Amino acid sequence: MTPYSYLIPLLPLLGFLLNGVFRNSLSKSAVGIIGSGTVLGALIMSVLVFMEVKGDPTIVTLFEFIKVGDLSIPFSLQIDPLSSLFLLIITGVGFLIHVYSTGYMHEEAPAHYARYFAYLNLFVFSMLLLVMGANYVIMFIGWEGVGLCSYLLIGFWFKNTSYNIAAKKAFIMNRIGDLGVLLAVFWMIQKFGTVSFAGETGVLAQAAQLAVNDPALVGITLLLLLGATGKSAQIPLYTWLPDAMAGPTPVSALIHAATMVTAGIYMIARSNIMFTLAQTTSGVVAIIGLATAILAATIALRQNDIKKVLAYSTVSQLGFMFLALGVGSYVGAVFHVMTHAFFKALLFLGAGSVIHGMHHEQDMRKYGGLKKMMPVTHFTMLIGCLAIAGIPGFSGFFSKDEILMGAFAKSPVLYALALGAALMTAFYMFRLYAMTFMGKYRGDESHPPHESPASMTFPLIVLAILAFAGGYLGIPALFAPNAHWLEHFLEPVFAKSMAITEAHAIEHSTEWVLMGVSTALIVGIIFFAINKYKKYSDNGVAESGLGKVLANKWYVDELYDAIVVKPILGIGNFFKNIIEKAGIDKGVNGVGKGVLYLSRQFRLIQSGNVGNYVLMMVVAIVGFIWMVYYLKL
Amino acid sequence: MTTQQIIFWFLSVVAVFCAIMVITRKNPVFSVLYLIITFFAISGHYILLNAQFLAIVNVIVYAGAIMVLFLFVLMLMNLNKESEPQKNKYMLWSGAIAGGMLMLVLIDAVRPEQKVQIYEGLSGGNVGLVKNLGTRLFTDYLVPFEISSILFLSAMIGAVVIGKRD
Amino acid sequence: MNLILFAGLLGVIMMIAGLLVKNDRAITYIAIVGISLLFLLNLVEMSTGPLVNLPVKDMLVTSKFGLLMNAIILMATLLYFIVCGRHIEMVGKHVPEYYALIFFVLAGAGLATSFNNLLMLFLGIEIISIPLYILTGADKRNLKSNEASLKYFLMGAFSTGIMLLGIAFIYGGTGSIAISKINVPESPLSLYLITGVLLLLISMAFKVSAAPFHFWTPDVYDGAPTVFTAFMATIVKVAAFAAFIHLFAGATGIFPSQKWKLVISVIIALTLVVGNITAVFQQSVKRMLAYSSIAQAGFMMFAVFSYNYISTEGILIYAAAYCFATIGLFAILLKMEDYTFNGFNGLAKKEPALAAMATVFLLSLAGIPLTAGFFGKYYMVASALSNGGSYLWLVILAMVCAAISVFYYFRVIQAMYFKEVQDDASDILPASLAFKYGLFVLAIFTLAIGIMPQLLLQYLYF
Amino acid sequence: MLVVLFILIPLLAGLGIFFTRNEGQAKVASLGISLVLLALVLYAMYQPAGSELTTYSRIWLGSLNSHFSFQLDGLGKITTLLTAVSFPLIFIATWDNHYKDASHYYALMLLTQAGLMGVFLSTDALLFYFFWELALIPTYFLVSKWGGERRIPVAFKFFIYTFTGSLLMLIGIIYLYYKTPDLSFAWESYKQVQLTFTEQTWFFWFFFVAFAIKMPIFPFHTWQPDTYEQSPTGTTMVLSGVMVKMGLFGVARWLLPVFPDMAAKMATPVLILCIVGMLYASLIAMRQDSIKRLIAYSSIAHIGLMCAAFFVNNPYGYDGAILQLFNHGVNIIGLWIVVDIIERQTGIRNMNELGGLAQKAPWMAALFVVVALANIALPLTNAFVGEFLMFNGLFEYNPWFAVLAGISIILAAVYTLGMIQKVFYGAEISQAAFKDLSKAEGLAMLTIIALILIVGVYPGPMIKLGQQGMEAVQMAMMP
Amino acid sequence: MPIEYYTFLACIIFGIGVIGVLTRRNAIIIFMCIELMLNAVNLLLVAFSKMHYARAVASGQQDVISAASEGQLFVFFIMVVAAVEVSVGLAIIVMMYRNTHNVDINYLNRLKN
Repeated sequence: MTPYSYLIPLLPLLGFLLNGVFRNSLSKSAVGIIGSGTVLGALIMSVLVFMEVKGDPTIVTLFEFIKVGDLSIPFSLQIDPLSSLFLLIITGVGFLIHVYSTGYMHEEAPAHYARYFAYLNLFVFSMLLLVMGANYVIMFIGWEGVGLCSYLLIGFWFKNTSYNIAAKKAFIMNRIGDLGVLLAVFWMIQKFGTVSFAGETGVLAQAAQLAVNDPALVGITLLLLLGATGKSAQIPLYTWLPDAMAGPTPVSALIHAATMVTAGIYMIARSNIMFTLAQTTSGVVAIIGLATAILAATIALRQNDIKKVLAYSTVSQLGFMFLALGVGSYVGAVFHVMTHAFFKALLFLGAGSVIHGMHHEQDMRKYGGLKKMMPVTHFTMLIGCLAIAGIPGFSGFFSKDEILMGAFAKSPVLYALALGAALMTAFYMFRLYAMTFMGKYRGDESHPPHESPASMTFPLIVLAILAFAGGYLGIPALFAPNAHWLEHFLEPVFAKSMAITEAHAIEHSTEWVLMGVSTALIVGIIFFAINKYKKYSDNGVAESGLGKVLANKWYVDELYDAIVVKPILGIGNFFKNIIEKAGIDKGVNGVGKGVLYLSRQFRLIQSGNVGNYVLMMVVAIVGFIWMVYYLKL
Repeated sequence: MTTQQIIFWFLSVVAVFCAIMVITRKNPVFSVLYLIITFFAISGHYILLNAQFLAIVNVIVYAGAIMVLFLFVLMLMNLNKESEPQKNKYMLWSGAIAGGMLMLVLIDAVRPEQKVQIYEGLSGGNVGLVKNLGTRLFTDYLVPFEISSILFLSAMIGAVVIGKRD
Repeated sequence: MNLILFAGLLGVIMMIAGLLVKNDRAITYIAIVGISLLFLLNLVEMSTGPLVNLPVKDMLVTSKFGLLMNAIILMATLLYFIVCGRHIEMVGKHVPEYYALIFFVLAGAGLATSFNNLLMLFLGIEIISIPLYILTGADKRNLKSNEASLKYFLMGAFSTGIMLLGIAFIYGGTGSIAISKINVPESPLSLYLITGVLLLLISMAFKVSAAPFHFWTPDVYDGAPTVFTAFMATIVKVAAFAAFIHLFAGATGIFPSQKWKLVISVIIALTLVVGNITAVFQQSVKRMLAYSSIAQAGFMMFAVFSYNYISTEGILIYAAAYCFATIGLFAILLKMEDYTFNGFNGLAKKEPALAAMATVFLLSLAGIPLTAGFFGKYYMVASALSNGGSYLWLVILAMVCAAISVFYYFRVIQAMYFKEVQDDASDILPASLAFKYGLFVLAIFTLAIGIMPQLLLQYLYF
Repeated sequence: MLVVLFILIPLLAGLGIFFTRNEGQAKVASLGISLVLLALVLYAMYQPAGSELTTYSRIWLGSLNSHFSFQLDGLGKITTLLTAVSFPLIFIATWDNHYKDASHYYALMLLTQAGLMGVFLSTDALLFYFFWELALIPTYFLVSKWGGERRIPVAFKFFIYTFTGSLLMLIGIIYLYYKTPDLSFAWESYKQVQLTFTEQTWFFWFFFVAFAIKMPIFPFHTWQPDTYEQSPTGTTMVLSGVMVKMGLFGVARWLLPVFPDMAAKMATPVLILCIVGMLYASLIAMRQDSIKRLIAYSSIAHIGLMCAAFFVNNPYGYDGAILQLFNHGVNIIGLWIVVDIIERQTGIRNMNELGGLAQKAPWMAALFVVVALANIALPLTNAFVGEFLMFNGLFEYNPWFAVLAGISIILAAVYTLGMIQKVFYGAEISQAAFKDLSKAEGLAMLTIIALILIVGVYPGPMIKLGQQGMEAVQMAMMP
Repeated sequence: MPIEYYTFLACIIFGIGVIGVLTRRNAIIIFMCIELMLNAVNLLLVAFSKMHYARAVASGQQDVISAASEGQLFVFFIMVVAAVEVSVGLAIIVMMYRNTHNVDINYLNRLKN
C-alpha cells in the first residue's frame, strides 16, 4: 500500500476541487459526503499504510520539483513511524470533525457550506503534505498551506471585519515564522547541499556527524524554532491563536487544537538530532515552552469566553510539548501531541456543541446548569476535562506525567514550574466545567438550550473514548516494564538523539512520590475550583488588580502594537509622505523646474540690442585668443 | 631716421588720429570727413609699400565713391546736426574697454620673436603696377573676378527690392 | 562647379522672366523647373563629370563630399520651392527677384562646397550673405523685418571684418591664400597663422550661428518673413557648414590640434546649452525653431570638432535630416495663423495627415530612432567617441541636451494630439495637394534615411 | 527566419490597423494577430538553439558593420514567450473596454509588441537600441492619449526619464563599439571588449542606469507609480507585465556578459540599492489607499528582488530571476485585470471606499485571491519557485542580505492581505450593482491561474528554459 | 623697417574701428567704423605682400612677385565686396529710416528674448 501513499493527500485535494468548483451546484448533503468521504478514504489509506510501516523510512518520489545547479529537490513523500502516526491523528480527528461539521455548519447557505468544506479539505491536504513531505521544502509547502487554510477559515465569515483582521493577524504571524524556516532551509542548502531528511546524504545524517553546538547547527535550529513558535503559538508569536477562535468551532478544534498547531512539534521532532546536538537551542526551547505554558495558563484563569479558555489552554499545553522537546523527551512530546489531539478536540467539539445548543452564545457567565439539558455533551466534556487535568487513568495523565518526569530529570526547578502550570490547567478547566454545567441556568429562558444532533454527538463519543484510552499506548515503565508501545514504535526516529542524551533513570521511589504529590495536588485543586464556581453568579464587579491584568492577557497585544506595528506604519508614512513625495519625486521634478528657470534667465541674454550682441562677441573673441595663446596645453 | 621712416610715422600718426576722430565726433559729417582723411593716409602707406594701383583705387573708390555715398545718405536724412544722443556710460566704457582689450590682445598675439625686415630702400619692383596685377587678375583670378559679378547683380536687385518705393 | 555657373545663370533668367512674365504662379513654376534642372545637372556631374569645364586655375576643386552636399542642398531647395512657393509669392511684389536672390545664394553655396582658396571662400560667404540681408528685409512695411535685416547686416558686416583680418593674417603667415598652402610655416610667422586661423574659425562660427556668436540668429529668424526664415535656417546653414567642413578638410596642416579641439569644444558646449535651454521657454514656435536651429548647429559642430571620415558621413546625414525636417516644420508653420504653441492645439483632429508628418519631423529633430535625426546624432557622437574617451564630458553634455530638446519638440506633439482645440482658436490656411505631396516626400526621406542611411552615403564609396 | 516574423507581423499589422475605422475590426484583428504570433512563438519554443528558424542575420549598415541580426536563444525564449502570451491575454481581458479612436489604440499596442519582440530578439547592439526606443514611443502615445486625468505630464515624465537613460546607454553602446576587436555591434564581439577599470566603471553605470530606470530600481522609480495609475489599464499591463522586463533582460543580455568583472565588483552596491528599494517600496505599499499605486509599489519591490538576483553571481539567483521574470509578468497582469474590472464598474480606486465585493462577485474574488497569493509567493504558485531560488541565491551571496530582503516577504503579506480584505471582504459599502467576471475576463483569469499553478507545481520545464537563457551569463560570470 | 610696425598699426586702426562699433549708436557711423576695420585689413594685406616680396628676394626665388601680388589682388576683391556691402547696407538703413525716421540702433528692440 505504501507506494500509493500519495493518494492520501490527493483525496482531500480532490474533495477541495470538487467542492470548490461546483460549490454553487452541489446540494449540502453531497457536499458533506464529498468532504467527509474523501477524508475517510484518506483515513483508511493511512491505516493501511500504518500497518506496513517499518523502522526505516520509505520514500515515494513523484517528480523532480526543483533542480538547479547541484541542488535537487524532489517532490517526494516519506513514510516512517513519525509521519504515519501523524497521518492517523490528522485523518482520524479530521474525519470526525468533518462529520461533526456537517451538523454544526448546517445553517450556512449552500455555497458557503461548500466553501467551508472545500477549505477544510484543502487544510487536510496541506497538513498531510506537511507531515508526509520527505524534505524540508515539501514540508514547507504544507507548512505555508496550513497557514493559508487557517487564514481562510478564521475569516470564513468574511462579512465581519474583525474576523478578517484576526485572520490576517494569524497569517502574518505565521509568515514571520515561515521566514525563519525559509532561512533555515537556505542555510541547510549551503551547509549540507540538500534538504532531504532521510538517507546517508540526507540533512539529518549529515547533521549527526557535526560536533555538539556547532554554530551552523545552532543557527539553523534557532531559525527552525522561530518557525515553530509561529506555527505552534509559542512566545513570542502566540497572540494570534486566541484571536483565531473567530473561526467556526470545528475549525478551532481541528486546526487550532488538534493538528496544525502541532506542526511545530512535528518539525522539531523530525529534526530532533539537530536540536539534540544544538544544546543551546534545546535550552531555549525548554524555556520558551515552560514560559508559554505558565503565561497562557495564568491568562486562561480569568477568561470568560469558553473558546478563549480552551485556546489559552491549548497554548499552554503546546508549551508543555515544547518543554518536553527541550528536555529531550521527544517521545513524551509526540505522546502528548496525540493525547492532546484527542482530548482538546473533544473539548472544543464539546464547547462547540454547547455553543450550538446555546444559539452561538460563548460567554460562560451566561451558561450554567447545562448538565441536565445536554447530557451527552456534559459527560464527554467531563472526560475531556479529567483527561487534560491529568487524573490517573486518563490519557492526559500518562503523557503529562512523562513530560514532568523528563523535566525533573533535567532539573527539579523545571519540574516545579511545570507542575504549577499543570495545576493551573486543572483549575481553569474545572472552572470552565463548573461554570458551564453546574449551578443553575443563567441564559435567557426564552429559548432553552438543547442537545445537539447525532452527527455532532457521535464524534464526541468517539473522541471521549480515545481521550480516555489513548494514554494506554504509553504506559510508563513504572507500572509495567516495556509496556511503552509508543516509545518502541518511534524508537528508530529518535535513535540517534537517544544515543547522545544520556538517559537519567530516576529511581522508581522518587517517581512514585512525585506522581503521588502531583496527583494529590491536582485533585485538591479540582475540588477547590468546583466549589468556587458551581454557585457562580455574575456579580457585575469588574476585575481589578492582577485579575484585571490577567483578564487583559498581560496586555501583550497592546505591547506588540506599540513596539512593532505602530513604528512600522510610522516608517511607511514617513517614506510615503516625506522621502517619496518631498524627497525623490521633488528632486526629479526639480530638474525639470530648474531647466525652465534657466531658460527664463537665458532668454534675458538675448536683450535685442545689437550693441550688446557685438560687445559679447568681442569679449568672446578676446577670450578665445587668450585661450589659444596663454592657456598652456 | 630715414625718409621712409619719417613718412611712415607721419602717415601713421595722421591715420590713427583721424580714426580716433571718426569715432569720437558727434556730428556724423565730421566723422565722414575724418574717415576720408584716414583713407588718404592709408593710400599714402600703399604707395610707401609700392602698391601704387591699390593706392589709386583706394582714393577713387573709397574716398571718392563710397564716402560720397555715405555723405549723400547723411545729408538725405539730414543727420548733420549733433543729433545722436550718447549711449549710457556703462555701455560706452564697457565697449571701449572690450575694444581696447581686443586691440591689445591682437597686438600681443602677433608680436613675432625676431624682427622681420620688409624693405630696405624703396627698391619695390613692379608688384603693385597695373600691368602685373592686371595679368594675374585676368588669368589666375578670372573665376573670382567673374563670380564677383554675381555679387553686383544681387546688390543691384537688393537696391531694387529694398530701395524702390511701392 | 556647374552649380555656381548655372545657378548664377538661373538668377539672371529669373530677373528676365520677371520682366516678361507677370503671373507670380508662373514664376514659381519656372523656378521649380530651374531648380530641378540644377539638381539633374548636379547628378550628371556626380556621375559623369561637369558639363562645362571652367579654367578654374585650382581656385575651385570638386570633391564627392561637395557634390553630395550640393545634391542635398538642391533637393532641399526643390522641395522647399514646392511646399513654400505659394508663400514666397505672398511676401511682396518682387517675386522674381526673390527667386533670383535665392538662386544667387545657391551659387554661393556651390562656392562654399568647392572653394580651394580663401578668396573663393570669402566670395562664397558674401554671395550667400548679401542676398540674405535683402531677403530678410523683403517685407518692407513690417518693422520687425526691417529691424532683423539691419541687425543681420550690421553683425554680418562685422563678422566679415573679423574673417578678413583672419585671412590677412593667414596670408601673412603663409604667403598664400590657397587652402592647400595653409600649413604650419617656419618660426617667425607661425604666430600670424594661428591668429588668422582662430579669427577665421570665429567668423565661420558666426555664420553657422554657434554660441557665443549666435546672437543674430533668433532675432533675424524671428523677424524675417517665415518663408525666408525656413530657407535661411536650413539650406543656408547647411551650406555654411559645408564650407566649414571643407575648409578644415583642406587645412589639414593645422587641424586637428589639441588647442583647436579645446576651443571648438567650448563653442559646442556653449551652443548646445544656450540653444537647448533657451528654446524650452519660448512661446512662439517660430522662435523655438530658431533656437532649435542653434541647438542643432551645436550637434553639427561635432563634425568640425572631430574631423574624420565618420564626421564627414555624419554631417551629410545630419544636414539632410535637419534640412528636411526643418523645412517640413516651417512649411506646416506657414499654414498656421498663430505661431504660438496653442496654434497647434487639436491639429491632429483637423488635419491628421499634417499632424502625422509634423510628428515625424519633430521626432527626427529630437533624434528618435527610425528617423534620420537619430543617425545624425549617432554619427556626431560616434565621431567624437571614435577618438577615444577624452571629451567624454562633451558627449554626455550633448546627450543631456538632446534629452532637454525633447522638452520643446514634444510640446508641439502634445499640442497637436492631446490638447483639445479651443473654440476661439484661429483655423489654418488651406493646404494644396502639391504642398501635401511635398511634405509627404520630406517625411519619406526622413524615415528612409532613418532606416537606411546608406542610401545617402553610398555615393561616397564608389 | 521565423524570428523576423515575430517582429514583422505585429509591425505591419499595427500599421495596417491604423487605417481601420471600425472598433470591432481593430479589436478582432489585433487579437487574431497576437494569437497567430503566440502560435508561432510556441512552435519556435521547440526549435533547437541556433537552428535556421531561430536565427536571422543580414547586413544592415555596411559602413558601421551593423547587422539586422536576430536570434532566439534561451533568454529570448522566456521573454518572447512572455510577450506573446501577455498580449492575447490583455486583448481578451480588456475586450469589454471601449476606446475612442480604438483602431489607433490597438495599432499602437501592436507596435509596442513589435518593439518588445525586437528588443528581446536582436543580437546587435544598435538594433537593440532601435527597438528599445521603438517600444517606448507607442507607449508614450498610448498613455498620454487614453490615460487618466493627469496623463499628459505623467506620460511626458515617463518618456523623458526613460529617454535620458537610454541616451546614456547609447553613449556606452557607441563607445564599446569602438573597443570591439572587429568594430561591430554584434553581441559576440561586445563580450570580447577589453576595457580599463575606469572605462568599465563609467560604462557599467551608464548601462545600469538605463536599465534601472526602465525596471525601475530605487531611486529611479518615481515615474512608475504615476504612470501605472494614469495609463489605460491595457497599457499598464504591458508596462508592468512586459516592458519593465526589458530592463531585466537588458541586464542579463547586455550588462552581465559584457562587464562580468565590473558586475562582480559592483554587486554589493547594486544589491544594497535593490534591497533598500524592496523594503522602501513595500513599506510605502502598506500605506497606499489607491489600489493601483499599491500594486505599482509592490511591483517595484518584486523587480528589485529580481534585479538583485541577477547580481548574486550564482545559478540559484540567475535561474530564479529568469523564471520569476516570466511569473511576475503573468501574475501582475492578472492583478491588473481585476483592478480594471473594479475601476470600470465602480469608478473607484481608493480601497477604503470599496468593500464586500466578495458577495457580489464571488468568482472574481476567488480568482483574484489566487493571483494575489501568487503575488506573495505562496508555495505551489509559480512565484514561490522563483522567489525561493532567488532568496537562496541571495543567501549564498550574503545571508544578511537574504534576511533583510526576507522582511519584504512579510510586508508583502501585510499589504496584499490588507488589499484583499479592504476590497473584497467586510460589509458591502456601495449598494450599486456589480457584475461578476464576464466570459472574456474569466477566460483570461483562468488562463493566468492555470499558468500560475502549472509552473508552480511542475516548474521543471520552465526552469530548464531559463537555465538555457542564463548559460551565456554564467559562462561570462563564472568561467 | 620691421613688419610689426605695420601689424601694430593695422591692429590699432582695426581696434579703433571695433571700439567705434561698440560705442556709437548711429547705424551709419557704425557702418563707417566697419569700413575702417576693412581698411585696416587692407593695409595689413599690402604690408604682408611687401613682406613676402622681400622674403622672396632674400631667399632668391625666381618667381618673386606671385606671392606678393596675391595679397594685393585680395585687397582688390575686398574693395569690390566693400562697395557691394555699402550699397546694400545703405539701402537697408534708408529703408529703416523711411519706416522709423531714425537710425539709432538702440531702437532696434522689437525682437528680443
